[in-house]
Amino acid sequence: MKFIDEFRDQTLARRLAEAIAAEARPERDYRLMEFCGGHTHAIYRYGVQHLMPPNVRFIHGPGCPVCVLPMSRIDQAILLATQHQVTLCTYGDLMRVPASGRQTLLKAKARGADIRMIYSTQDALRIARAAPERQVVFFAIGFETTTPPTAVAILTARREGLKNVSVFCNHVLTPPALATILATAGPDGVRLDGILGPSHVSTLIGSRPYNVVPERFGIPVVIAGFEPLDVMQSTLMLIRQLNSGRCEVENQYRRAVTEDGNRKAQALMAEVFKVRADFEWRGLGVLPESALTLADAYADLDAELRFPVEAAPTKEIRGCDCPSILRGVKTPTDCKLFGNPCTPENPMGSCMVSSEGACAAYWSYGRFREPNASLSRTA
Amino acid sequence: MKFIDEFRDQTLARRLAEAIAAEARPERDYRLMEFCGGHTHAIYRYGVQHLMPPNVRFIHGPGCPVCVLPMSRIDQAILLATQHQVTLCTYGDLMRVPASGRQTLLKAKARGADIRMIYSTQDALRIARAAPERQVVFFAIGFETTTPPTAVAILTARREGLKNVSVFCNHVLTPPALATILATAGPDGVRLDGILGPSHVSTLIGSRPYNVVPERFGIPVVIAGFEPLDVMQSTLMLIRQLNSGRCEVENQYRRAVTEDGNRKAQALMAEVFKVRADFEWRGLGVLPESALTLADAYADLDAELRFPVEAAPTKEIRGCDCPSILRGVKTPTDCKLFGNPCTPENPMGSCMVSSEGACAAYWSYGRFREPNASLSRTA
Amino acid sequence: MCLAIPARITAVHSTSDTATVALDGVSKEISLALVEDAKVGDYVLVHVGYALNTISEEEAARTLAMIAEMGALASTDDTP
Amino acid sequence: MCLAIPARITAVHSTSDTATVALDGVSKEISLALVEDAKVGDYVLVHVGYALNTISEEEAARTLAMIAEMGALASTDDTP
Amino acid sequence: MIADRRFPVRLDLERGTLELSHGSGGRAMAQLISELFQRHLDDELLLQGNDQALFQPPPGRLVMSTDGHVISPLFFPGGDIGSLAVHGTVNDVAMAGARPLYLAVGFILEEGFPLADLARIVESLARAAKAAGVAVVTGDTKVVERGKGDGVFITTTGIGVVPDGITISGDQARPNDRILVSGWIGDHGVAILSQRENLGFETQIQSDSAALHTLVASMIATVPDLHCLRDPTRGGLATTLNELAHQSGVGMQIRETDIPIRSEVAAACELLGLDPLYVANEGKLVAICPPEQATRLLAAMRAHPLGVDASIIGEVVEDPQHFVQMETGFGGSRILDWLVGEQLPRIC
Amino acid sequence: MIADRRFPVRLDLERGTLELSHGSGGRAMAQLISELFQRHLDDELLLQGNDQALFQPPPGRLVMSTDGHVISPLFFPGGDIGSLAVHGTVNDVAMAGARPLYLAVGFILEEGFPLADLARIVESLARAAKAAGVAVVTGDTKVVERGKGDGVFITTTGIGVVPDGITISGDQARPNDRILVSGWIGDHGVAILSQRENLGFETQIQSDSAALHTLVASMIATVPDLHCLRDPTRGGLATTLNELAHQSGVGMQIRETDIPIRSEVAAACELLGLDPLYVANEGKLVAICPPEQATRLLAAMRAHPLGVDASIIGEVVEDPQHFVQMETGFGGSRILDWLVGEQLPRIC
Ligand code: SF4
Ligand code: SF4
Ligand SMILES: [Mg+2]
Ligand SMILES: [Mg+2]
Ligand SMILES: [Mg+2]
Ligand SMILES: [Mg+2]
Ligand SMILES: [Mg+2]
Ligand SMILES: [Mg+2]
Ligand SMILES: [Mg+2]
Ligand SMILES: [Mg+2]
Ligand SMILES: [Mg+2]
Ligand SMILES: [Mg+2]
Repeated sequence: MKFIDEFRDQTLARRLAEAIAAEARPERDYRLMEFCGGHTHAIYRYGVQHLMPPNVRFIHGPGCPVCVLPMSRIDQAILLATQHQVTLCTYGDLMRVPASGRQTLLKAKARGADIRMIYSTQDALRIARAAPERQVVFFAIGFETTTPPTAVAILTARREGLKNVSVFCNHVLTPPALATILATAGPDGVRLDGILGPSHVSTLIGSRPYNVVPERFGIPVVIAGFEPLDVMQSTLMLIRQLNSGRCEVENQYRRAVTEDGNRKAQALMAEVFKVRADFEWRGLGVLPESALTLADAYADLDAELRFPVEAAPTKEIRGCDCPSILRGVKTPTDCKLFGNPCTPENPMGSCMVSSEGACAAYWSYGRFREPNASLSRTA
Repeated sequence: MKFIDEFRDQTLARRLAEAIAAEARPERDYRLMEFCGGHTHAIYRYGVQHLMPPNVRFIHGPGCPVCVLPMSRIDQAILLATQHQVTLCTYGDLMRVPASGRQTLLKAKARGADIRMIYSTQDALRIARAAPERQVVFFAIGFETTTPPTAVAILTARREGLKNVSVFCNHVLTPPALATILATAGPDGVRLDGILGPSHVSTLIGSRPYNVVPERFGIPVVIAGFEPLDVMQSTLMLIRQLNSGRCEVENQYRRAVTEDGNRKAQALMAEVFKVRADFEWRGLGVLPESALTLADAYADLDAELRFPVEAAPTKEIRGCDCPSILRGVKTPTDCKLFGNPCTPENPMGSCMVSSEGACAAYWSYGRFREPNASLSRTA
Repeated sequence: MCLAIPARITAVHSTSDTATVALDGVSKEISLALVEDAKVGDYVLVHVGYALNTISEEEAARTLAMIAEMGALASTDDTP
Repeated sequence: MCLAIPARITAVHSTSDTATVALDGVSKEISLALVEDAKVGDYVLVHVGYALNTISEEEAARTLAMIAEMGALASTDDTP
Repeated sequence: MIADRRFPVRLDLERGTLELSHGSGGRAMAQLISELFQRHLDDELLLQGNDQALFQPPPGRLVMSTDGHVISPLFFPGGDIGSLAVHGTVNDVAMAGARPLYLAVGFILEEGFPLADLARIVESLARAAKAAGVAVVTGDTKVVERGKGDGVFITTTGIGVVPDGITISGDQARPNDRILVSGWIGDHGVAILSQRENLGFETQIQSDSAALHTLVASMIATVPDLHCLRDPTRGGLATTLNELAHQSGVGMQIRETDIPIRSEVAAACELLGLDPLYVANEGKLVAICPPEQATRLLAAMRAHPLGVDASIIGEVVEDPQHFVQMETGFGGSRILDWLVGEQLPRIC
Repeated sequence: MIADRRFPVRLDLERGTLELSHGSGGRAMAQLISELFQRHLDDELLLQGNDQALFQPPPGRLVMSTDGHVISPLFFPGGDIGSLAVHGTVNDVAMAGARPLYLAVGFILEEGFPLADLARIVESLARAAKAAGVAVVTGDTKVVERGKGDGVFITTTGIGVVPDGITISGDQARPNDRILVSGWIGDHGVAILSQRENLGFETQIQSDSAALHTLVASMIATVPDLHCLRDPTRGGLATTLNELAHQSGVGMQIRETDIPIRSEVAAACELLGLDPLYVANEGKLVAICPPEQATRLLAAMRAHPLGVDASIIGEVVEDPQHFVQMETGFGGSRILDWLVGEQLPRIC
């Protein structure tokens, strides 16, 4: 697989590991946040962390749209499907996310709600065209990477005059989240020395929006690809910046990211969406101007307006450390629920649901390094 | 079972058989038409014909609403269910009746049409109440016995304001059919000496409507119950009338039939239905004033108006002798298709479908008396 | 198609104009919309979930007696 | 959630603004609505059925060369 | 019960429902098997956790039989699909004169089905198997999407061993043989129908669902020369007699008045326009034996709790047409044909 | 073929569809069995028409296994539900080292399903059984209402005989044993997924569905001391290894680079975000043997057409936690856990 296999090469990996070991200064540590769950997943799946010297530490960030979605939004989606009897379409990632009362979209489906897993917004349109008498709602979620496909679907629905399509919009913006984490760094927050930036997001928005990070917070950023060599090279690039006292946005993922990003996609997003005044991020709280909703000209396609539901305010699971983990303050094993009862089969928090969540990645790939690795406390 | 078991008594049957044998005059024969399929069924199922002397012969009449329904009406019902995507409810008797192109309601259901077998018009109403968004059509069929329950359903739908209920009406009237048969008796028709009258019809309309038969055609009638002793007693009553030269309507089924019938039910029918100008009877042709449709005040509940369909004119199966059998001119074994290919599994004509049809009754209960009883010609 | 069975009314539910009828240990709800004054203990003729008519016990007995009588005539000279 | 895979365009269907892409013997229809001037032979980054961007072969080669170079520095004094 | 470290959180057997993951082969399935199935099905071979069971059968000829069970409703008076799935196959094994030994059980379950109901069914299946002395040695579980199944389907396959000298088969009926039934006919089908809401009738009738192999054992102990045995399930007594007549190339002559039918069954059938001779049974058998053995066989049957109402209902006759004829209670005579169409959908 | 006088009109195998009556036990069912099933399934025992099959098994220990098959789509590149239903059970029998002998087949069919498709499936099943040398000796057919099934479900149950001296079971893995797979991993699951329209991808990959008992026979002929065999079906290789580790109370250490995975399979999995180690196989096996036998076993496997791509993928290790660990191609190390949730719904 071109552009994939080359970036998983074992020999290059060993050499990069040696370079990192050689260049990382023993007298200090390097606390590097991988913002993105894709990086977290790659780090655990390929065992990247075991190739690092002990003073180079990866801190998991909030870069998983599933993990940061508040429970109340899933509640709302379930109510939408059951009370309004619509066909609710969504990506597979959301199907097992816990809602209130141990509900999930999957369980709602098993009990009879018409919930479909789709692979593309085009599928939702196909479903809507095939059953004009049914209302089809697309439960949209994702960062800037996943937002433009939703925009295309909305524009297509408008152009074709599909009256039975609407969107339950949960698209969020990465820069505000990053800014919040950095702003709360400090005594009760997390100390970060560098950021591995979300490169698929930058494919769309470019690298420029991250300039604010070195400028305002004095922390270097490397826009990093998702293959393991990408992660390792980016790590070394951050170490070199730190060692040399530089502080800037560098782009490791030059093969797909430019400073400007994809202007066509940006224009489509600007046409269809507007920024919400504020939006709740799980773990980070309510962040201003951190999410999108449909622009006024497309408000008739907004499922929240078309099918109003009232979801009771939800409480997060007691004892779940997701909020702290998403801000990089804690690691999965700090959580008392990790492994018992919280496992991917019975996730208590969203970090255990998405395979990109820090808890799930650690559980699935990394827990054998723990002293009592099964972590079951029932025996 | 009170009022049932007593009328199936073997000892009384033997004695009645002896009385009939004693009283039937050897010099003549007695050609008695049981108008009703219920009688045909009883005669074969209990073996009544084998208790008769050879000169007392039962001629099967057209008294089976399934048997006399033209194929085009089934075609229409299938189109109704498939083209208009309605829920079509009907009695089980109709499910296997052949339509054009080897179709049946059962096959249409197997291919996905929403066709439900019900046991009462109340079931159709229940289905309609439970799914107000679906149109529910009751495929109504039957003689005067079965018509009043349809009337009650129509009145209930009107009273409850059920907007999703309508009726595809195929109710027919027995006296016109009987008159047609008797009017065509003669050289190319059938000679009849007496009539076993349909007693469950008379439960509703009384015995009086049959007075026309002795008066106009000079043929005696006995309104006969459906248990085998009822049939035998009625036979003896006819023989006695014929022997004594009387010619009148007698009522053997006095336990449930009066001269006047059920006036309440008659009033409901009069309220809801009106007589059609004419209607096709399978085997008998188009008979004037022989069927009912919804009265003008209830025309909005008429499925033929609400869901117009155009069924192509149908041809009856070539070689099927149903028309002659229904008029008493032929018996099942006269038909070249009887037994091969026509069997209850593969009925070619409607007389093989209903268990009250002459062909089906003979096939299912009586064919072992035939010289080559399996009647299969494939071996 | 005109299958109708005699069954005994065991309960009348006047609000819904229905009744429970029994036939040898089997009970069933039917509509009384077509009959008047049906009461517990009456036998009615049940067809597609409706009572068509009540059944007269006296007439039934009379019919059976007549059958017996008609048969008796023949069987007097019959020694089975 | 942001899983995106590089695949090669093997056919462009301009009327529907879609393309067929191939990845080692697997082919798939995707939308080109988000990219401009993508043509057969180009590699695009595929995400939820859409091409997000084209991939620069030169930049990829450059990155790999740089990785090799960065590693080479360390491994000069390394005899495995 | 020792907690399995693989499953820190127990299945919610009260309010939980089946999900596709319970059939996906992964940890959720392992947990379903461990916490629900193996709680009731505890045969040593099954607990080994292999995909197959290994055993040394006793010497002798074996019989094998399989039946899918797709009944609706799943719970009915006198049983449920769990016990039925045991009886349905145990009886087919027993109808060769065999002693049932091993059972394999395959579940096809519908997404969304309540775990509590599944547990009741599995418990009932286990109880019925224990009562019948058969070991559930291997099994399989699939979960299909909602709308692609009907709650629970169970396919059971049984193996039994046939005593030496016994040869019972549907082709052994000979003219003049006697035909017996082991008891009341039609109970199961009417009990199931009484649960169908749209039929709207009620009775006290219970399904006769039962394992017949001990009855068979005492029958062959008394009359080793038994010719045919068959359980008149789908299609009822009438169809079973036709099958045997066809298979043996004979005719049959039976007497309606000798067929045991409860008055409630007869009444329910009158109301619905059905014939009890076509209604399914799940705990009855038809036996055909040489004429001189018939009274001994009848006595042996009546001495067994499942055969107290047994009756000799007719004879095998020569008939190139293989008709089953019946002398009616009314004194006439008629054919008893194969079931036409489907009288009772989905009852076993 | 002599026309059966019971059925004057032949089934319409071109345009006909299943009706409930075909499962009702009556004449319509007898005709379906006679004209469709028995046309292809012509084992003498089955043709006898009894509800069970009677046979004298060869001496030795027997194994029994059952599997329900609920695959969608029913026809796929490299097979269909008919052949799959044979392979799925033959393989479970073979995984005890047994020679498969007898098969029982239970169909649960949906009203409205085309008879022509059913005939293709039955024909394929019969062909696969003949090729595998197993006799279909008994069967059962049920028809459920439209919307209560999914076309065709097939539950097969197999019996086989185990050669003396062979004891293969999932609990026999011992530290230092070697772990082998018989060939390319993930083909079946990817072939099935490629047929799902909503996934919208295409490949040339065929299902590997195959009967593995002859491969097993040559393996045990070479290495009678084989410890474990299992076919990595639902849950894939990863889950099967975890099952065996759990059952034997050991850990495992495998090498990603030694696992044979086709580039198309890897590519399809990348596109869908799946891991090929969790994707189902239907013609592959995992074997565990003592370390000194591993190369002989590998050679024996590679000498068989179904094992030419066999590979030694790792070792059994001591581990109280029963982890399956994998050295990644990248040089790192990670757990290979049980399948979580359902990766591939309804594929076997
Ligand atoms: S282990 Fe579970 S409960 Fe703990 S932080 Fe992670 S997701 Fe939340
Ligand atoms: S046997 Fe069949 S074809 Fe002949 S008259 Fe009767 S129904 Fe018609
Ligand atoms: Mg069986
Ligand atoms: Mg059975
Ligand atoms: Mg049987
Ligand atoms: Mg299995
Ligand atoms: Mg269902
Ligand atoms: Mg198995
Ligand atoms: Mg298998
Ligand atoms: Mg297996
Ligand atoms: Mg069977
Ligand atoms: Mg379906």
